Amino acid sequence: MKKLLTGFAGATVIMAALGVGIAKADDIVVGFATASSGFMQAYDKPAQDAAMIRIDEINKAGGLLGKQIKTVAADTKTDRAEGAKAGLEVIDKGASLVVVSCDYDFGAPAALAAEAAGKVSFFLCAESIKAGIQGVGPHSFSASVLAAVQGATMAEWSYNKKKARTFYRLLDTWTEYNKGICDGFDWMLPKLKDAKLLGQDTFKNEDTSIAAQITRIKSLPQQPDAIMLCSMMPGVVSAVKQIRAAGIKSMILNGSGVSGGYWLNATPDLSDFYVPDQGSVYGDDPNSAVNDFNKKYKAATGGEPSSQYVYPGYVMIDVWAKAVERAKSTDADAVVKELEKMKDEKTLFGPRTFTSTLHHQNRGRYLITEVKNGKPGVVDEWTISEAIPVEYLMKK
Amino acid sequence: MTALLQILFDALSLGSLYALAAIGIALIFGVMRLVNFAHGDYISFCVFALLWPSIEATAFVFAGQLPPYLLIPVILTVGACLSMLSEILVFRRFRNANPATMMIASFALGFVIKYTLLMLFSSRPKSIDLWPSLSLPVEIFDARIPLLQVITIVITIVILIALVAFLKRTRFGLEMRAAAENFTMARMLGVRANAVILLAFAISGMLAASIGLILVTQTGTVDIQMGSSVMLVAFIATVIGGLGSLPGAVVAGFLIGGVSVLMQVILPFDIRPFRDAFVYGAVIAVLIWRPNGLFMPRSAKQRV
Amino acid sequence: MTLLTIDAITVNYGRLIALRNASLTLSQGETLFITGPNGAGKSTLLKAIAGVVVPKAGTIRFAGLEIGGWAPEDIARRGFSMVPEGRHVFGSLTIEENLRLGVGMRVDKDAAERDLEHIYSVFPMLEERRHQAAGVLSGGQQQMLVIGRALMANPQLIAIDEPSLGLAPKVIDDVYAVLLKLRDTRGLTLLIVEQSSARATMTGGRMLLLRGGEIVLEGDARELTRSDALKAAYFGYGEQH
Amino acid sequence: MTHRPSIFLRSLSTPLILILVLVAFLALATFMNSGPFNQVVIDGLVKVTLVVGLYVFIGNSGVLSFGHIGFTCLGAYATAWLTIPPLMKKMALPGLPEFILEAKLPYGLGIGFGALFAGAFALVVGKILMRLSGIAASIATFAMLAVINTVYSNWERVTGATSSVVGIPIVRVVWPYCLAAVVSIVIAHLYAISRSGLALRAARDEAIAASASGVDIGRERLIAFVISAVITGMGGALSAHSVGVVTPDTFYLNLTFICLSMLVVGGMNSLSGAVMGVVVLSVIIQVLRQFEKGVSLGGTVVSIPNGLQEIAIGIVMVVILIARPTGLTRNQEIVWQGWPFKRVSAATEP
Repeated sequence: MKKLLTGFAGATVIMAALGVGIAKADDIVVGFATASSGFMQAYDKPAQDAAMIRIDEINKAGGLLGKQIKTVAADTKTDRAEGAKAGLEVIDKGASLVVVSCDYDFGAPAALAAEAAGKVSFFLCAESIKAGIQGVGPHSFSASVLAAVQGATMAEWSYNKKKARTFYRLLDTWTEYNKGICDGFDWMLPKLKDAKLLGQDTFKNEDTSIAAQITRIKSLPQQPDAIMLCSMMPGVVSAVKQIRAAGIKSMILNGSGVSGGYWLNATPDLSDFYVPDQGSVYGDDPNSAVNDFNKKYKAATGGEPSSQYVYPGYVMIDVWAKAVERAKSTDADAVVKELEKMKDEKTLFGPRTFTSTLHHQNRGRYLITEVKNGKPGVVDEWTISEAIPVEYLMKK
Repeated sequence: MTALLQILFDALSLGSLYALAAIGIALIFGVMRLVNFAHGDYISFCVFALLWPSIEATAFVFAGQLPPYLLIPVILTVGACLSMLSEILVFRRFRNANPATMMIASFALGFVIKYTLLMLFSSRPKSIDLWPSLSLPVEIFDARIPLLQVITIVITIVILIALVAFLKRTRFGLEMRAAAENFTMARMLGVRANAVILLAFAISGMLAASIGLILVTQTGTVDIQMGSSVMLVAFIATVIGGLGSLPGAVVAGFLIGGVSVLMQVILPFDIRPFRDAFVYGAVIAVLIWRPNGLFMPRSAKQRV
Repeated sequence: MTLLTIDAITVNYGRLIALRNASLTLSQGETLFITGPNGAGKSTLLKAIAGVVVPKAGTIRFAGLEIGGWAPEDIARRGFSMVPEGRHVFGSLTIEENLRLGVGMRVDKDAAERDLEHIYSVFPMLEERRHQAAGVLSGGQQQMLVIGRALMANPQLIAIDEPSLGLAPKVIDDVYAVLLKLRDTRGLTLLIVEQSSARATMTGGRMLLLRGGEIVLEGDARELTRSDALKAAYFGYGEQH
Repeated sequence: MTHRPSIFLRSLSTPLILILVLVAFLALATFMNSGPFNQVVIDGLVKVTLVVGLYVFIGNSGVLSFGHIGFTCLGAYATAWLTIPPLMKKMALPGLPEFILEAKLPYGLGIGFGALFAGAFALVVGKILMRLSGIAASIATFAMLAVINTVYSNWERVTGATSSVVGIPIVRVVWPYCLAAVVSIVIAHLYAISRSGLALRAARDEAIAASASGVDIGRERLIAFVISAVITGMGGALSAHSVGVVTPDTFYLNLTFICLSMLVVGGMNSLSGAVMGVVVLSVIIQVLRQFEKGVSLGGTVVSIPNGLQEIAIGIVMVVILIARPTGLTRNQEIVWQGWPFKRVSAATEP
């Protein structure tokens, strides 16, 4: 018992020593309450690296409001309770921007802590409408585009450019993100004349076999033109592999969750497979500045961006810094006000709009990547004809 | 008819996986009353053994490039070694501990394996195309069935036959069955306890490796979580089958596989996401109906 | 030649002392009966020799080796065969598999086959049902099986906990006939726990009385029963025959 | 029986000592006054509540339950239903009954109802499950957890399915958590010395003898099951208020194993074991985590790679279990017998 308490006291002394703020008064502090270990690490780290690149650029160009941007970090361990601690920790260290985990579920605890402290929080790449005002509060934003936009984009694009008329909807019920893709698809489909849903089914990401679901598709009297596959890593690879193995040839539409070519060696002959991307990681982006960024990213981290989810990190610092410049202050309310004035604000990876009711993108330009014989390449670009209404998204 | 055949194959191939995993667990439980929660992590470990450690998103396939006649023995050996190592380093020290302690120790071991993999490979699932020709469909009575499904079922049958032959026809098999039934008595007849347990771990590890190979061929994914869900179902199958009863584990594995495929087929769309609730509800019903499992070994009562 | 020497062993289960300071020696080819009331520590003594329980104090030497702390299988492999109380047949194994389990440590496979035939000849019932699961046997038949199985190991010393329990008198006679024959032909040493002294008187040999975990009396079986010492030592509980 | 009072006093000292340990942490947190550290202490106190809840059932009955985290889930969602502002609820969880939609209770009441809801559910389910014993009961409780998880992960309009439910008032002061942990320790102690608790432990150690002497094992188990569900449900509600977000996957296998590990490492048959398991493992985890961040020792910063903490804690647990298979407290209670602490067997004295 005695030993225990001594050990405990020792630990707290160490904690206290570290807990003391380390930032200088004339620095602007950006706090990363993200995962540097556990499941989310693989998603948070790349986006965080991209954010660091933008911070570096800003610092090299003379800083923000004449001050240098300093960063502090705390590990969420991909755990919600730890996430709240990490949020509190970076706030303690003086962060005026709290960057939280890529996923809404894992980022929310830290974002809520920031909200309570009156700080601006940014989700690295969360794509749920809750990542913002609706799920955290008026000081919270997301740097990415809503998942629903991805589903809607795929439906409208395939209808217009690929003459897809019959669809099948296959939803992996694992995450809100997956459901979001299908929500956008559901919203768009009735707007497309003559487009028909032949059927729908669900599976679980961890299902080792989706044979029963595939059998259901194959027993349809008519095979669909396109399958809207609302899923994500890792289950989606297995699903795609099994769909093609069963001889189903319909084109497969996806969310950005399958962006990046790193997993395609599982399905070397994959074709008729379409993915919405905010920017191309394949080196063929129509905007050469994106290709330049990819080189910069490689120089900084040693590897090419693995998927489009690297990019929102860069966008995040970009728009936030612009807002700070315009507000001439890091004060949360002033920055939020400036952010909300942004309408189709140009960024390297598509325009960004924030309003007083939505701190997320309910419409956005997407590159369309086609996988052909196992090789991905950008083939088109699409922006949905109208923004998805916030009310629709909230009802979901 | 073709649809029915398809469903039958779906159920059998899923059931095969569960059955193989369930035997792996039942075997260990039989000889040492250990519910080995690390079994799922053995599966993941074997799959990761195909790759070279790297935290890049793209998989660096290493052992996976070997020709099958080398790859299969290599991975089976990896599984057997990992399993035996865990017995030597950890479980051997718990011979007289109560089952709960052993269970938690196995969980802690699994935790260590999982996070070691996480450190070496990062958490991002990796992709690998192992034996792509197995993904092609074959025609059986007008039904187009993925070749892998057929192979999975065939392999399972082969493994089961081999295991039965081993248990029935060899000295070691005889000793293992005896040890599973009454460990102390077997020792008093000169059965070498540690050798038998080690062998059981080796077989269990090889079973985990074969599940890993089937999973990776089927899903094309290498993921830290991939063993866990199979392991959970297998664990339940082992209990429903009657703990320690190998035939029970096999039958229950197939039963659970069949029931989940059936549920996916017959449940209406709105209720389909609740599939697992029905499956687990059925598990509770079976347990209430037969608390000692469907096939309780004759001597189990006095020991559990 | 001394085969087994037990020197002042004490065994306890938690706070309960089951055997206190017990010593005995056993020569090759000898027969020793251990008797005593319920809970006297008879079974514990056998388990201690078999290595199933580890004595807290004292030493056990078997066949010239100090075996205290050895694993049961290693002791068995030195030539000690044990038939514990409560008929531990392997119910899911066939009768023949049960019998063959005892052969594991033998190198003389031909002799083992002959022993198998011999056991079948003594217990023809076992041969008739050799391929049936042992779990279906009746209590008495299981007793025959476990004794047969113990003999299959061709041990130097066989310890049997209550061989007569549940057997018909005719079968008991058969069992003893086999044991005594092996004693006389192969020099098998017998260590037999019987709650009553009747069989010991009939068979002859040495006898030892345990009570409350202690050895209270030791001597020739016939002489002890003839004198009143045994009854006196057993006291309170009285002789059952 | 002249020594009776002294036994009573000694047994009373167990909860008192444990409570003192917790209050010491409360005092330390108040003294430190640091946000992150507060959260660490809060997290620890929630775990104490959960593990003590587990102990009430597992420790007394000897049946390993994999299902109690299901009650945690029920408690967490129940308080979420009752405390989220009605406006947010109508948007996110429109399927709730009208009177719950309109409700806006203070968090204390939310936690109370959460605990009661879990208890009521346990009463219904326990009637069926408590007929089982041994490993069959363990698996059945696990199946119950899986059913709860599947339902909560998919019942879109009532639980928000897999999406996080937000708007739960966040409580960042430490004392309510400390109070809850203290209350759970007191309940656990009172149950352990009650007639039912004694009967159940007797049945755990000597099943046949106990049932021969007229103990209705099923009934006593049900009582323990319900009480422990109330405590774990309360723990779940607390955890909801500590983070402000609930999702079903928080309350599944990971948490189940973490809590079971803490209980077993501490010593599953004693209340002291339940509390000490949480305290010791949490402290070790925090120290390792500091090393992940880097600790300056004599001028040089010592740090271990991220992720090594989890590996290390796994190894630490195995080592503890090898050294003490019956847990850190050896399944005994810490009692006051003058200085220093002494232990008595949990089997003979609660």
